[in-house]
Amino acid sequence: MSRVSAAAAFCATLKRDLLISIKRRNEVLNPFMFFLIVVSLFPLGISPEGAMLRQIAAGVIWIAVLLASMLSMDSLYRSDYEDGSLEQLLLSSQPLYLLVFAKNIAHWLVSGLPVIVVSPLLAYMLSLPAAGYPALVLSLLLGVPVVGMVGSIAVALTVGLGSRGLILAVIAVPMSVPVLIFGTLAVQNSLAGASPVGYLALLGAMLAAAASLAPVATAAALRIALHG
Amino acid sequence: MAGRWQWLHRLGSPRWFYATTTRWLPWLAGAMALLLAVGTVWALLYLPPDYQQGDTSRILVVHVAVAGASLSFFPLMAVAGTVTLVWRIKLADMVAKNAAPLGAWFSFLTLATGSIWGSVSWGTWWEWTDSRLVSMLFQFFLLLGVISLRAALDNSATAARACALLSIVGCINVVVIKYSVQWWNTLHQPPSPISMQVGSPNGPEFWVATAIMAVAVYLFLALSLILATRNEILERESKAQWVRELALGAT
Amino acid sequence: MIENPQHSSPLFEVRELSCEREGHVLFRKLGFSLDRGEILQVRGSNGAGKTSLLRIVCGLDGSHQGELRWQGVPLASCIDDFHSELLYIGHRLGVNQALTPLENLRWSCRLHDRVGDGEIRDALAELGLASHENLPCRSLSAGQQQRVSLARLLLRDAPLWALDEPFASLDAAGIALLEKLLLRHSRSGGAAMVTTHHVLGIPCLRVLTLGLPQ
Amino acid sequence: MLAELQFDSLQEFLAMGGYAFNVWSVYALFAVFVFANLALPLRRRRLILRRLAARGDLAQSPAAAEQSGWEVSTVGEELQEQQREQKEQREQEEQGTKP
Repeated sequence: MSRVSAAAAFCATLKRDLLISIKRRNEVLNPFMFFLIVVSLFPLGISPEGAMLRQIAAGVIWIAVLLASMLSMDSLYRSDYEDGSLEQLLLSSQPLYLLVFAKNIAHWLVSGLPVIVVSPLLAYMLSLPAAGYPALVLSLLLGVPVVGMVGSIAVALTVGLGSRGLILAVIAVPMSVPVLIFGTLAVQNSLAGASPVGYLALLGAMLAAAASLAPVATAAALRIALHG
Repeated sequence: MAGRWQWLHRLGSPRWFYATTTRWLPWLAGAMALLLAVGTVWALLYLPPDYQQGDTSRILVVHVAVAGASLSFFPLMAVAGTVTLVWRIKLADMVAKNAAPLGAWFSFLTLATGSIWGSVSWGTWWEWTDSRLVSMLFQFFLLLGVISLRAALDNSATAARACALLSIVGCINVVVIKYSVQWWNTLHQPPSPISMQVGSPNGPEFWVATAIMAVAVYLFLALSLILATRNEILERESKAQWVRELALGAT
Repeated sequence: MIENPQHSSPLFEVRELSCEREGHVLFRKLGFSLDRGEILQVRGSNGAGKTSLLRIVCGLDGSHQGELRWQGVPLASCIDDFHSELLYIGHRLGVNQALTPLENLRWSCRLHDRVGDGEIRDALAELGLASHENLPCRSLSAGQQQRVSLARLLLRDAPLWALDEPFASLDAAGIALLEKLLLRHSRSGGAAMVTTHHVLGIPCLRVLTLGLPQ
Repeated sequence: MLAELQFDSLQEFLAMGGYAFNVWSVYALFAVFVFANLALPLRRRRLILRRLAARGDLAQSPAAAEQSGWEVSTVGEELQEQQREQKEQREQEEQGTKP
């Protein structure tokens, strides 16, 4: 029985997930629009003039990214669970954490990247000084995948539950607190003229840890959830 | 090989746990009551008031003891979770299932006593720049997450192993949160008139009273957890013969 | 259960398997073995544990006591080899509604073997779905979606099939076609476990009935 | 190192150096916390034992030794019996639809 190489299965899963996201564009756009709406609420809710907004801009964008990723992550495994593809994934002779990693990358490309690309525009709307843009984009680039991968553990644990009770958010949001802290610190630090490299390095370390450990935990969580 | 595992599985059998705890419960309860009484009387009556905080230092005795005990819940649940996942010993899951609500209560009490003490020493009931209190808040949220996952999953076998995994991941997370909040705290130190970091009261008496209270609280933690686990055993093993005899004998 | 006379151990063997769901015992000390060329039909009333047995056999469900052996080797130590030679189709067919049959099969086969689009088109044609290749599966009927999942039987040469209610939404032609596939599979030395109430007109058939009073 | 009593009178003790509310609320919370987390499990234990005793006459669950709940039969008679069953079912359906 010639078994297909793990890389081939990885690419096949990645391609398949991207294809599904393209065919189900609205499922992907909704969280993105939610992100835009949430960010534009703050100037109305708090105060329009720049001096105030400038201080909270980084935090607002980061918190909106966290909430939007909760919504978009919800669909990560749900449709595969309901139509049985998740069982096929478990029964493939390929290492499960690798296929889970492929799904995480596909999810990040589709829902994480657009947020990062549009964040400077939103930062401008929140009158964040231009000096903060590079730090913001870099911190999002490093932090959003961490939120996605750690969150996918919680998604895998609650895959059988459907979305009732929003239990995913209760479990996943506290876990992304460190990323939020260092993400906002990086931007504020660069605004104050100091170099944000220290915090970006910390975020990079978190990304490395999450990329290596989270898929293994997610694979274990999927096996547990499907043993129901 | 069978001998070693035999010992482990005998250790994990609910009946063995029930029998052993029946023997040790009276001693545990007695020791706890004694130490609790000594600690309370010492803290309330015999502790000299601190020159800076006055009599509110008596609050710290309880706060520090309860805070120390509540920090041990996630490691306890992570170890019980590992045992559940690797060796599938039901007893470990029973302990972990009852540890989560107790841990939430401990965290809540730590937050309550901390903010009551803070209302005097810091002048505010909640202080974001105290990293211990903020990380305790997020430990409280993570514990509530484990409890709500346990309640949401109806199949008890899946719930046991899912909560085990979440406890392990949560335990790592509590540690990371603690240090990131501490790091964040050192940067956001507002230049306030009185120094935020009010030192803990000096003098050996304070630390001896707190040590006694801490041991008393740990004994209480063990006692409460054992009582809850014994109830869990009675419910899960209700069809077993020895439980039936126990029930008939007891009433 | 008399020990197997041939010196080589059976393709798949179950010994002393007990399964309990929330305190309710589905079966106890279940034992059977499946040799090459044999088809085992699993029958039983609803809730008798047919699906649970199939999921346990496939290694999807770990909450059971007992021993499972694949070619004489305990399942736990050869799970990846076992999965590469197993084909499981459950109640949920593993067919994504947004993708077309071609895209679905391209992925689900690609996890195991190198399969070209040509072979997939031939398999779909043999199952009467030639004209539906590029329609999203949500526009197909349940029977047609069942046939999409059954196309995997043609595309992968897995020795052991585990099919959960495969006849459920098939029409008469579909049932005949599936019986033909099962026959061809057992003749070519493959084995299969099928949970169904449909009477299988296949020689060398064994029937395992679950849910009998305990 | 006999520590001496810190308060001269009961009023002074109750006043707790002006922080009566804070100190006493903490110790009250602590007392309720300890009492609740010991009394509740004990009460629950009594309820469980009473419930189990009431169900004391539950039938014995079958001994785990013998196999139960399943049987394997080879093709032979099994096939004919199934086909007979299916024929009967079809006849019943026809009678059912005729009147």
